[in-house]
Amino acid sequence: MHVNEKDINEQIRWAQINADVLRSMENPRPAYWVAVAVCIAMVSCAVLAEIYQYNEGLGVTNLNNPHMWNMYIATFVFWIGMSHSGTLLSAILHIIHADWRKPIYRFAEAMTTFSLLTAGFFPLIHLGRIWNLYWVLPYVSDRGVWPNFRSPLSWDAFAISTYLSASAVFLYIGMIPDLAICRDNAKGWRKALYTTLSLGWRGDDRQWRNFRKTYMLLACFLIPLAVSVHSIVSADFAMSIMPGWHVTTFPPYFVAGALYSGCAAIITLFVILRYFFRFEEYMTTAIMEKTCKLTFAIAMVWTYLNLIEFASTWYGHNIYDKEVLIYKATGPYAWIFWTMIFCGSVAPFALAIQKWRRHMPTMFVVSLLLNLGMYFERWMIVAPTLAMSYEPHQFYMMYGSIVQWAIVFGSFGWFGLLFLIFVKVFPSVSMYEVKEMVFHRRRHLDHDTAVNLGRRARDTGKPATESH
Amino acid sequence: MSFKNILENWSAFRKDAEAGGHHKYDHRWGMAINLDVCTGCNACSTACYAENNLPVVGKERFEKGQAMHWMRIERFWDDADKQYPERGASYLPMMCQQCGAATCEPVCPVAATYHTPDGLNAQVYNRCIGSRYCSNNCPFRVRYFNFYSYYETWAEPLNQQLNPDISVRDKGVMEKCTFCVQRIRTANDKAKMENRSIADGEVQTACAQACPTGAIVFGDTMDPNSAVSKLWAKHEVKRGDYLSKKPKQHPEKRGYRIFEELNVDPSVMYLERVREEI
Amino acid sequence: MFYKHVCKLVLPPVLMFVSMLLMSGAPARAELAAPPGVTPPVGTYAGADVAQPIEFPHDIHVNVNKINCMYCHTYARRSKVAGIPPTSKCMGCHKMIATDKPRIQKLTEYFEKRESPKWKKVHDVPDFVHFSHERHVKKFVFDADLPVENVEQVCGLCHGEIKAMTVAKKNKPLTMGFCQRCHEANGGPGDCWKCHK
Amino acid sequence: MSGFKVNRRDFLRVLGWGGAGTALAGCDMPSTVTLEEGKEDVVAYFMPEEYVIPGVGVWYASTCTQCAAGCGVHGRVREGRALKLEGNPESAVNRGKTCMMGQAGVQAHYNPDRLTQPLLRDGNALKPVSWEVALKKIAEKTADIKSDRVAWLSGTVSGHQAVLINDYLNAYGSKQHFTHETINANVWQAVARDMLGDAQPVLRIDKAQSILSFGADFLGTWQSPVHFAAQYAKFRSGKRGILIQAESKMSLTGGSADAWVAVRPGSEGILALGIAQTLIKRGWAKGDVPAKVKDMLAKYDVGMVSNATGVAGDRIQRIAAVLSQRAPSLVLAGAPVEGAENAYDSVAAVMLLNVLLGNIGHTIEPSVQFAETRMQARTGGTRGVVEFAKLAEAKKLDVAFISHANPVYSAPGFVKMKEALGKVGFKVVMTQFPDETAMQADVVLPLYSALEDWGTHVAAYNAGSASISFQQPLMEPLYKETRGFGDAVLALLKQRKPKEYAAFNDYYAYLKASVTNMPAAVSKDIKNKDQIWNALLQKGVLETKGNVGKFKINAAVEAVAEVQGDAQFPYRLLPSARLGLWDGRHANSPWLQEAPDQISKIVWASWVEMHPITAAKVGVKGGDYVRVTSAQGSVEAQVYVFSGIHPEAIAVPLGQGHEEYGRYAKGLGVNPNKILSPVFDKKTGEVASYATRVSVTKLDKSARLTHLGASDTQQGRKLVSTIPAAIYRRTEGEA
Repeated sequence: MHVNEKDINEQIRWAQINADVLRSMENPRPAYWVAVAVCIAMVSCAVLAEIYQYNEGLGVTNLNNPHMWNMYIATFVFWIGMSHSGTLLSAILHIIHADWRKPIYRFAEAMTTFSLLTAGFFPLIHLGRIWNLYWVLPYVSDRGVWPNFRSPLSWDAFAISTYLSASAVFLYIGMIPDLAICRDNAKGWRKALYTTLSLGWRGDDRQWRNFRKTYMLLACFLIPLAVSVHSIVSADFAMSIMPGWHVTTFPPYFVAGALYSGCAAIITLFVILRYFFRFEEYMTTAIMEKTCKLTFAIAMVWTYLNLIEFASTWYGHNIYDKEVLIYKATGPYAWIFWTMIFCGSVAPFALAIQKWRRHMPTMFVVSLLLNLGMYFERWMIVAPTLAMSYEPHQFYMMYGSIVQWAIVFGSFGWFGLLFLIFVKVFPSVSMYEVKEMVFHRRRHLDHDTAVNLGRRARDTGKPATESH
Repeated sequence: MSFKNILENWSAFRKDAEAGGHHKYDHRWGMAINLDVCTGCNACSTACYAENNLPVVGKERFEKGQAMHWMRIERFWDDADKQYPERGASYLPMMCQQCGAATCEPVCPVAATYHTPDGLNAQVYNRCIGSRYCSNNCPFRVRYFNFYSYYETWAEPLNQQLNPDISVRDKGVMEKCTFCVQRIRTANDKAKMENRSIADGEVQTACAQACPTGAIVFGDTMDPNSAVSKLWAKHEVKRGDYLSKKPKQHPEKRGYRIFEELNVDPSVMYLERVREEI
Repeated sequence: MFYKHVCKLVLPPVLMFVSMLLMSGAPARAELAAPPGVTPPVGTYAGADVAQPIEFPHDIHVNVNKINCMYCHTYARRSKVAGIPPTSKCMGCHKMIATDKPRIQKLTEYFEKRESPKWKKVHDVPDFVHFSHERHVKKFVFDADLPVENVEQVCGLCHGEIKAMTVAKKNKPLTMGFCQRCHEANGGPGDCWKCHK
Repeated sequence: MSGFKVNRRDFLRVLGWGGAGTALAGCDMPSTVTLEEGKEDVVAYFMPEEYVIPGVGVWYASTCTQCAAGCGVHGRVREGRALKLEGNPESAVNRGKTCMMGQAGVQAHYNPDRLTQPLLRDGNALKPVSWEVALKKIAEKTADIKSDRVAWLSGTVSGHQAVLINDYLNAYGSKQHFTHETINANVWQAVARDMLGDAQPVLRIDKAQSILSFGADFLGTWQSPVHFAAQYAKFRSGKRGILIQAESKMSLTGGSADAWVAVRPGSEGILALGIAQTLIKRGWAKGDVPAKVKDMLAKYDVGMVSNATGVAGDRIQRIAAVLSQRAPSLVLAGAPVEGAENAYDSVAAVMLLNVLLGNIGHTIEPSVQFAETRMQARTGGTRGVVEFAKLAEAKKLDVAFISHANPVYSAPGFVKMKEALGKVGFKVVMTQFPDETAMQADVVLPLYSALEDWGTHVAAYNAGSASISFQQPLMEPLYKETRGFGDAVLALLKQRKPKEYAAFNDYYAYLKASVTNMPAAVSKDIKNKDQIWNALLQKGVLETKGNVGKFKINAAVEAVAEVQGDAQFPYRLLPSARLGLWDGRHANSPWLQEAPDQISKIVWASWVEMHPITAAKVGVKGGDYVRVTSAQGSVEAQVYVFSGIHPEAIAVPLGQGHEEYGRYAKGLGVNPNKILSPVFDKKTGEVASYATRVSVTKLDKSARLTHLGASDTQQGRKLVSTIPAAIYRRTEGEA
């Protein structure tokens, strides 16, 4: 079966777009409140666990002498990775003018910001003395002491905070025209909120010109930032001398893994939003197919980099590296390793099958599998090296305690909670960009229809010739 | 106290870092441990507990791998495949090796671990924020983390035994063998008060002092006349870069440093165990 | 408990910022003359009044009787701690001198019970700071050939003008920055492990 | 450190915490929060000695009492608190070194579970009372007691403490002083006395070129381990002697052996005789033995011995060859041999080897006779406690004093010490801790710790010199209502003989008078009483005049009976001793509990050590629980599978299984003494504690063994590298 369908219905009226998106922000249904309640419950678990851990000490997490890091750091890397999808969709694809990204980039970008907000917790939670956290920052101190600029952890502090602020600004800037639409259609507290946030957007030419420039500039700024952030996160491992960590290919491997897990998460949220908000018009099967293809490509890159890592370990003849690799594949953690290989390298072939990738429930399950694989990947990077490095006297294996689980579990609740709030407060589909996309697609239509449609659109108070 | 400070120190620091750390050492404390006479009796380890305010973690936490023995005696069996271990056990007293190019130092985000001018790998407890990266990057796994507030576990009056010369560590702080820095500092202060330099044998670590067989020799490896320097020289073990170092003239000499191939330049030389074939 | 933790998390940076502001603008107070060649540490502190078991008059002992600091705080040149004089040392003089004063009678009471008064510590640093009096006295007094009569100038670097007080009050911040600046200015060791271990 | 004054209490007083910035609070406090003034107390010394400076440690010489070896120690005292013990370089026993138990001496002192007040039995409970009440009660109960109805049971005591006990019993006309040590060398001493005419011959490990040790854990638990360890270091340097350890369970010393020979448990004596026979047959024997002995040896040919001991024939011959070639050699016998049912004959066989190899006079030297025999160490074994229990059981005792020992815990189970004590009219226990024995007492007198007390000690194994080791307080007593052992006994003596002891206000006065009046103490360096006392206070040891004895060799050795098997109880139980917990007396020290056993690396627990073959037979793996059953009872513990033990033996270490004894000891592990069978060595009457036969059954329970170290092998790393001795000789050795 060959399907050659359009990414979006070009006949859609612009008023319809506004109406559909604004509808999604209104009247939360009971299911929404249930979801919020679940998320809050999950966060509460984490908060309780953290209070307990704070009072008792980190020992309650089962961390021990070789295993100084465990799930917290794995989860941290996981969430950082998750954040890359938004940048990929909104910035990279924006620059290369892949306009099919337009209906789905907004929530992906929100995902970026929220997963960074989630990731940021983990270095804090895992610190022994969280109250001294600010020592990582280079502030002018009475004591004349500075952080250690050689440490990848202090790079992390810079990288993550920069990335978080940049992506938050990017998300916000990109939302301003839509916030103006919301402002024009809102009442009560929302009106006040959107009025403030839309910064007096009127949609005149000067505003649009400046907006374009700013947006493009931020996009250009964000791309190297995203790449560097995950490279720096990989430096947490690669800069060490531990076998299995000290790997040259870690930066691209981490970036690929990050894009991978991010894309998988986009598929998951794609399906959820499409179903709950009835966004079938915008989040079309065609776009899903494109997303799937992209994900598949990234999956193959990741698989390739994985193989490179194994191969270079193998022909590198570093006995310690080799031992760790064999330990990963055959030791007590082997089930995790093979699950990771299955989920990361085998499961994505489902994306290559057209029939499957057009089937939303299947894609939902597959995307969850992919992310499970990617979580395991992070964990497999952290734990086995610690379990088996140089000193055999300290070859312990360890699994995290319930405290670690609770906090990791809660992080998903936290992310979910932020996302749930977002979708009801902000438009999760970019209205103006969808209109743009539709406008571009109409070019090949006959002139009359286009003008006709355009005129109607103008009725909604939005100029049809906005930026061309 | 200013940006001037950071700029000035930064360039000096950067140069030092590129050239492999300090080059103006006052002393370089080191050890030689003769594994042939080490009987694995644990006297050193207990002496370390007594000297350095080490907490006793109890059975459950020991089982979890959270024990705090700065000096641990590792015990290996070399002929595990035979019916009986006919050549006895291999004992290895393992503590912080005070590496000259310590891998723990560059990774600490707040520089709580650094190299002192007397060649020690310092751990400043009150600067530590507990990121535990140093321990992850230690090939010897000799850094111990305060997973709990152990000072609460010294039941009165056991706490009266605590050595006032060093801090009692609270939860969230990394710690490790310091080569009994409080003794070094006290001896150093004493020498300075008398306007002289510290003499060989004037300062001993708790483990070296206790060791019933005298297997542990401690001293300044920069002083060519110290007992430890003589041992290092006798066994042709030199400090510094592993790769550029000339191979031993007599490769059969017993001295070696553990994980020397990682180029971490440990300050502890071990002498090989000897066994007679019967 | 919650309050304590909030204090731990929030207070340090705030306090630090505030103290930096304060310190940068603090006017230099009339101080004891520093010993020659020594750059005195910068900083002042308004210490609280401390109620001691006996209201010991430093002013009388120093100003009137011209007793050297190290006569009573005799351990300063031999130990990390300057030490409080033993009760027997007080009684060495006060068996005869001023026996009619209520403070001395209180002291005599202690002596007869063979007890030492429980003095309250005024100049305290955190337990992870290992300050050594003997090294400072050696550097600033003996190595600098400072006449021992002028030792109060050296003590005053960190303790201020104790001779102007009855019971001692903390009047220097004794923070790490305070120490650190003086170490930098006067060539003290910059090695963390000199003081923290 | 000169010019001590008599009254030390004033300056030993503990200062307030603030005295010198004691680090107690940890470093959690955010450093920017300025410390509040006036929160901590600073207390000055009341009247300090000139050399006592706050903030500076002062070292006092004293003696370690953690075991009977009598090592001299220096204790570091700051602000009136004893902080650390180090070896006293003046002491001939340990020459400045300490073992782990010595290091933990401070924890015996600061132990949170010490007794703080005398206890008096009131029905089932022990009620705290004052010393006056307790002593009055003792006076009442002992008022008109017959000489044979009073007894004293103690651990090893020496010096003036032994003199006082002796004097006290003399006051009744009683001779019933029983001594009890689970870890002892009594059979060795008995054999040495009979064969050499010297019960404590001086062993020169440092002079030996080869050592064959039959289970003698001289680096760990045998006689004077720290002393031997220093000698061992010399033995391993220079020409580098060869250590062969023949035993059925690897001891700490076995871990350092060049060759560890697994011997069928109980057949060590036969192996010794087999080697002796080889020596004679090959003409390697240097010493002479009576013809009768030679005839007896004839049947111990290599084949027979190999069969009986499980040691390969060529190995036996090789050992004989090494011992004769690398002279002088030294052959020792330790606990497993001394605890066999053929103990005396086996140890005699070992001594015969020394005679044959010509070691007597070379590596075994006559001891220096200590002039003050009353001060000599009263060491004990297990016979004393059995005899004591028999008397008690037969209701022949009205009053019993127990000190320096915890017989309810450490006596073999078949003795039924608890029940026996129940039949003694009145029991006085002097101890530091609420141990099992104290719980059975009628009066418990709480003692000073070793760091608070005065005393003199004479080492049981005197290390080639006749010296007195001195014990002096390092600090003010922690608890007001405790007293020194000497003070307590002196108080008792004053009840019996008020006139004779009226001159001595306290034990300190008694000690000073007694020591300074000792004629033997005056030597060429020491001319008068003041010098004696000052030497003791300053150096901690005092060399006395003593004569070197002479050996009278009597090599009449008898055949060693073969140990019999038992189908119902297929294994021999080895209640192995551990350097650290010792016989259980140090189980209340958290440091020693947390210090791993040197061989198994297990902490905080008891275990059942068995060979993989045995484990396969029983069907267990490491960590599984098993029940070890003897005819006397059973214990349950986790299995530690280890190939350094003979498959016919299983080992359960001593030290754990306390029912009382404070928070760190109570309820941990099991006590193998409780299932020992009533087997005795016929010639010495000692309990054959290594002769119990047991069966092992698997229990349906398993857990991880809490131990140190994840890997038993080095996994290809160069951690402990081993080279052949040939290379060592080429590069470092002296010819």
